[in-house]
Amino acid sequence: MGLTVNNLVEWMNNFATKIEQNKQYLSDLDTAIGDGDHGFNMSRGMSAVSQKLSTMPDSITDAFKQIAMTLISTVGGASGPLYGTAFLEMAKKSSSTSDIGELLEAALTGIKKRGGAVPGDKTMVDVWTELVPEVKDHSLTAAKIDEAVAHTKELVAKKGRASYLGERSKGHIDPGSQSSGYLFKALLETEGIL
Amino acid sequence: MGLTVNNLVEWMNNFATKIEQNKQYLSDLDTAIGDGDHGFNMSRGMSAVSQKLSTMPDSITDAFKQIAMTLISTVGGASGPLYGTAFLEMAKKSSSTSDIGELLEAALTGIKKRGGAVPGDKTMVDVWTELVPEVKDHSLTAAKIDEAVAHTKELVAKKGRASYLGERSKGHIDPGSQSSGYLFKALLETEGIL
Amino acid sequence: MKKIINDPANVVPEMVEGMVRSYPQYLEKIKDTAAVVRADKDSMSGKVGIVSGGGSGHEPTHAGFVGKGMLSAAVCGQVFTSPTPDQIYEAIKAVDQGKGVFLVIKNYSGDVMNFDMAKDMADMDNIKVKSIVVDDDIAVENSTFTQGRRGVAGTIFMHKIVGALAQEGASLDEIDATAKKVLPNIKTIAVALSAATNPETGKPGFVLKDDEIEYGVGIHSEPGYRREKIRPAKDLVTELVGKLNDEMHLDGHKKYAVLVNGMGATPLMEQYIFSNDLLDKLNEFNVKPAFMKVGNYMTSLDMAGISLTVFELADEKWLEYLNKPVETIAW
Amino acid sequence: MKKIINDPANVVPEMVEGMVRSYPQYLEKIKDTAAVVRADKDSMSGKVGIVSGGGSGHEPTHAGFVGKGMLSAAVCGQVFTSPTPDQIYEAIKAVDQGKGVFLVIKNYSGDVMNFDMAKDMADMDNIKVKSIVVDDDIAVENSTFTQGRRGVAGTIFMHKIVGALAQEGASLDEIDATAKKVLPNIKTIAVALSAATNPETGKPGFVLKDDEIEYGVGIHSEPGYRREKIRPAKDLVTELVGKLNDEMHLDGHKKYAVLVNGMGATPLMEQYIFSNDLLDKLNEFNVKPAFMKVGNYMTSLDMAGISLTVFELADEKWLEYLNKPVETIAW
Ligand SMILES: Nc1ncnc2c1ncn2[C@@H]1O[C@H](COP(=O)(O)OP(=O)(O)O)[C@@H](O)[C@H]1O
Ligand SMILES: Nc1ncnc2c1ncn2[C@@H]1O[C@H](COP(=O)(O)OP(=O)(O)O)[C@@H](O)[C@H]1O
Ligand SMILES: [Mg+2]
Ligand SMILES: [Mg+2]
Ligand SMILES: [Mg+2]
Ligand SMILES: [Mg+2]
Repeated sequence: MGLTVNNLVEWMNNFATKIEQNKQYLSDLDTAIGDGDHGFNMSRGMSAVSQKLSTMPDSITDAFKQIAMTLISTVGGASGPLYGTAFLEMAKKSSSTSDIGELLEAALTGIKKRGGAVPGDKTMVDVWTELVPEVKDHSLTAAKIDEAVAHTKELVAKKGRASYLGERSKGHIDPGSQSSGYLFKALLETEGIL
Repeated sequence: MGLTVNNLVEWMNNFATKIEQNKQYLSDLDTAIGDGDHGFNMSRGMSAVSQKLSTMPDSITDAFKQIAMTLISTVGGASGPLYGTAFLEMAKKSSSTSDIGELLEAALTGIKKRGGAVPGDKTMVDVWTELVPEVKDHSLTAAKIDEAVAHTKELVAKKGRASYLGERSKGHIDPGSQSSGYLFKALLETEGIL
Repeated sequence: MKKIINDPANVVPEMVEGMVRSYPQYLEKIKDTAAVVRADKDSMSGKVGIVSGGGSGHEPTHAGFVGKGMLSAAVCGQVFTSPTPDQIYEAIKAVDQGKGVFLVIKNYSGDVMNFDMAKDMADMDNIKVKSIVVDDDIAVENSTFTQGRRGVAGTIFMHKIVGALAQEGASLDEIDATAKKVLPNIKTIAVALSAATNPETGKPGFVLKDDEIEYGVGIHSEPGYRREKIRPAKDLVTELVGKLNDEMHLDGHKKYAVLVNGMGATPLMEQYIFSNDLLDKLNEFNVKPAFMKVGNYMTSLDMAGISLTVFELADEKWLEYLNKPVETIAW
Repeated sequence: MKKIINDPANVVPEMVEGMVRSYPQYLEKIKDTAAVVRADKDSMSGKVGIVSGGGSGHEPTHAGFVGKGMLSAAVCGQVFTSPTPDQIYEAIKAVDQGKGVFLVIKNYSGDVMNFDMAKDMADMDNIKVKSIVVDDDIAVENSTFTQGRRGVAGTIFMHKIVGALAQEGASLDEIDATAKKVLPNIKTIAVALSAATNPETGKPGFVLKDDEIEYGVGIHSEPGYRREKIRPAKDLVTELVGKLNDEMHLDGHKKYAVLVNGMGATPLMEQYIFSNDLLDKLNEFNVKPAFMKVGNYMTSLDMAGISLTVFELADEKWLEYLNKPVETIAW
C-alpha cells in the first residue's frame, strides 16, 4: 500500500501519543545531560501537529509541510529546527517519490546538514543513521530501534548541550535519540507504510 | 562603699559576659517578635565596651561617658541609642551624685524620652520602671528581676519592631527587657554598688 | 546558609568597599565610616544635602541611589540594623554646603532614634537639619499610640522627589514642605515566598512551607498579616491591590506612579508576570500608571517575594521629578 | 517549586506582556510573536538593525537591552529554549531599514540552528543578514569538533558594542568586522550555589548540598567542571580569576571591562563583597578595570551564583562604545 495521507496522519498521531506518554522520561533524560526540557519541547510541538492534522491535509507533500512548519514554529530549542528540517526535506522529496525509505534518507541528510553532527556525536543522527537503512531494507524491528537508542548511552557527546559535559555525558541515553526512537516505533506500528 | 570606677567596670564586664553567654537566646527572642539580631547587637556593643574599659577610666563620669559613646557607635538598631542614652544620662547625673538609684532613675527618664515608650508598651521601659524603684529602696532581688522580665511576656507591643505584630506579640518575652534584666542581675552580683 | 561572603561579621564594610570601588564615578566612602557620599561634588555645591540610610541588606538601597539628582550620601548600618548616630553625623557633615541637610528615614524605632541623635549632634554644629520619616507599609494598622507603619520600598520615590528638588536648588524648607505633602501619597504592601537569612545570625526570619506564602511581611522578615497556600500571580495581585485600594481609593482620574519591587531572590520573569496581572487589575479601576518601575530596588537579602508600591501623584510636578535624569548606580 | 506565576505554560507570553506594558517608552511587542522591538522607531531609521534573543529566563537579557543605542529587537523563546525561526524572522523584518540586520546569537545548537533558519527566510526576502555567535564561557574546553563554548553573560558586552556602532551609523559589514574582533576578547566563568528551577518542568537542573558549590555552570543549569564545599568569597575569586587568567593572561598594561553578574537569586550584597575581593585580586595583576558593572544582567531564573566576565578592550574605541548612553530598561 505504501505511504498515504491517512497513514501518515496515523503515524504522527501515534508519535504524538508516545511523546505525551514519555514526556517526563524524555525531560529526565535531558536533565541528566542537557537542560531538562526535551519532553516538554516535543510535547508542545507534537500536540500542535496533532491539532493541525485534525483537518486532513490535501496531499502527502502538504501534510509533511504542515508538520514541518508546525514543529519549526512551536518546538524551538535544538530539536525544533532538526525535526522541522527533517519533515521539510521529506516534503520536498515527496514530490518525486512516496517511498518511505527514500524520504527518511532525505530527512537524515537534512538533519546532518542543519546540525553539523556526524554519527558518533551522540545525537539523534546516531539513531537515524542506524535505522534509515533498516527501513530501506524492510528490516526495521522494535529490537533494532531499542538497540540504536540504547547505543547512544556509551557515546561521548560532541554536539548539542550534552557536549559541554564531555566525558561525563557517557552513561546516559541521548534524549533526542530516544524521541527519534519513538518516531520509528510509531512508524513500525502504523500499518501499511513500511 | 557605693559606686566606684572599679565596681562600675566590674558591673559592665559581668553584663558583657551575660550578654555573650545569652547572645543566641536574646536573638531567638528577637526572632519571634522582631528581626533576630538583639543578641548580636548587644554583643557587638558590650564586647566593645569591655575592650574600652580595659584601660581604667579616670572617673565615674568618664566611665559612663565612654560606655555611652561606645554603645551609641557600635550597637545601632533600637537598643543602641536606648542603652547609649541611658548611660549618657548617667554620665550627666554622675557629676552631682554617685547614688546608683538616682543615676538609674535619670537613665530611665532618658530611655523614655528617646524612645517615647511608656510602661505597658512591652519594651525595656517595663523592666526599668519595675526595677529602678527596687534599687532605690535597696530591695532588688534576682526573683524580682526575673519577674519583671517575665511580665513582658503577657503584654502586647506598642513600640519597637514587635509592635508590627499587634496581638501576636503576646506570649513572647521582649528581648530588650531580657537584656535589661541581665544588666540588673549583673548589678546585683557586683559587690559594693547597691 | 550558603552565601558568597567571607567573615559574616565583615559583610557590611566589605560590601561598601566593593560598591565604592566598582562605581568610583558615583561613590566615595566617607573616611572611617560605612557611609558613602557622591563622587560628583560639583553637583552638590550650593544645594541642600540629602542623606538617607538604614540597615544593610536592602541593596541597591540606599547607596545605589547616591548621585547627581538623588541622594547626596547614604549611611550603611549593620545588616537589618540601623546605622549609628556618629556615622549619620559624619554623612551630614560631608554633604552640608551651608544650605542645610534633609534626612530621609524609614519608620523603625532604631532608625528614628539614631537619626534623631545624629540630628542633635549636627545641631550642636549649627547645621540645619530637617527630616521625613517614611511609613508607607500599609500591612500594619496605623495608630498614634504605636510605632506606626514601617518604611519600605516606597522610600525610593521619596528619595527621588527630594533629590530632584535639591538638585534644582530648592531650600531646606521647600524640600521639607514637599516631602510632607508627598508622604501620605505613598503606600506599599508585600507578599513573601520565603524569608531572608541574615548572614550574621545564619537563620531565616521565618520559615514558610514549600507551598506557603505570607502577605504583609516587612523588609527585615517581619511577619505579615496572613499566611496561606501559594496562589496564582493574579490572585496575589488581587489581594495586594485590594489592600491598597482600601487605603487610597484608586481613581481613574488621578495619576499614579507604580513600583513592582523584587525582594532579592525573585526572578524578573516573575516580577513581569505579576506586573502584567497588575496592569490588568489597575485597568479595572481605569488606572494606567503614569510612571512605572519593575525590579529589585528595596531588597531584603535573599527573600523571595514582591512588594507593590502605589504613589498618587497629587501634584503634577512630582511626575516631572520622577522623570528627571539622575546619575546613580540603580535608579 | 514556589513561583509567582499563573499557568506554567504561559510564563513567557505573560512576561513579555508585562515587560512591554510596564515599559512602553522602550518596548513594543511585535504582533503575534513573543518578540519585542524598540518603541523609539526614529532612533532606528537609516541604521543597521540589531537583533538578539534566545531562551527566556535570563531577564533582563535580552528584552531589557532593547532601546536606542543597543538592541533593535529581542526574541523571547520558551524558558531556556531557543526561539523559533518564524519569530526571529518577524523581528528581522520589523527592524530592517534597508541597511541590513545583524544577529547576536549565543552558542547553543538550538539558538544557532533557529537563527540560521531565520536567516535563510530573510535571505529569500533579500534582507541582508550577518551574525555573530558569542562563545565566551571558558568553563568548557574549546574544540572545532564539538559544539564549542557556550554564550553567556559576556554577550551583553557584544550587544552594547554592536548597538553603539549601529547607532552611530556603521554599515552591516563594519559591524560584522568589529564584532569578529571583539569576540575573542570576551571571557566568562561562573560559580553556582544552587541551580535554576524551570517553571515548566518544576525541577532544578541539578541539586547541590547545603554546603556545596559548583564551578563552571552554564546559564541553563548545565553542570560545571568541579563541585566542592562552599568557600569564602576570596577563594571563589581566586578560582575564577585563575581560570580567566589562564585564557587571557591578564596584563596591567591592557585595559579591561569587567562584569560581575548575579545569576538571579544572589543578593547584591554578595555580589559587592565578591567585587571587593575581585578588585583586590586584579590588583595583583596590576589591573584596574576601565569599566565595571555589578548586578543581575544575564540571570538564570532563581539560580544562586555569580559569573565573572572580563573583556579585554583591545581597541580604544570599545571603551567609548561601552560608555555611550543608551535608553533601555536594564543597561
Ligand atoms: N547539532 C545537533 N545535531 C543533531 N542533533 C542535535 C544537535 N544538537 C542537539 N541535538 C539533539 O537535540 C536533542 C536536545 O533537544 P532539546 O532538549 O529539545 O533542545 P535543547 O538542547 O535546545 O534544549 C539532543 O538530545 C540531540 O539529540
Ligand atoms: N521605642 C522604644 N522604646 C523603648 N525600647 C524600645 C523601643 N523600641 C525598641 N525598644 C527595645 O529594643 C529592643 C530591640 O532591640 P534590637 O533588636 O537591638 O533593635 P532593632 O529592633 O532595631 O533590631 C526591644 O526588645 C525593646 O526592648
Ligand atoms: Mg533540552
Ligand atoms: Mg532586633
Ligand atoms: Mg535590627
Ligand atoms: Mg532547551
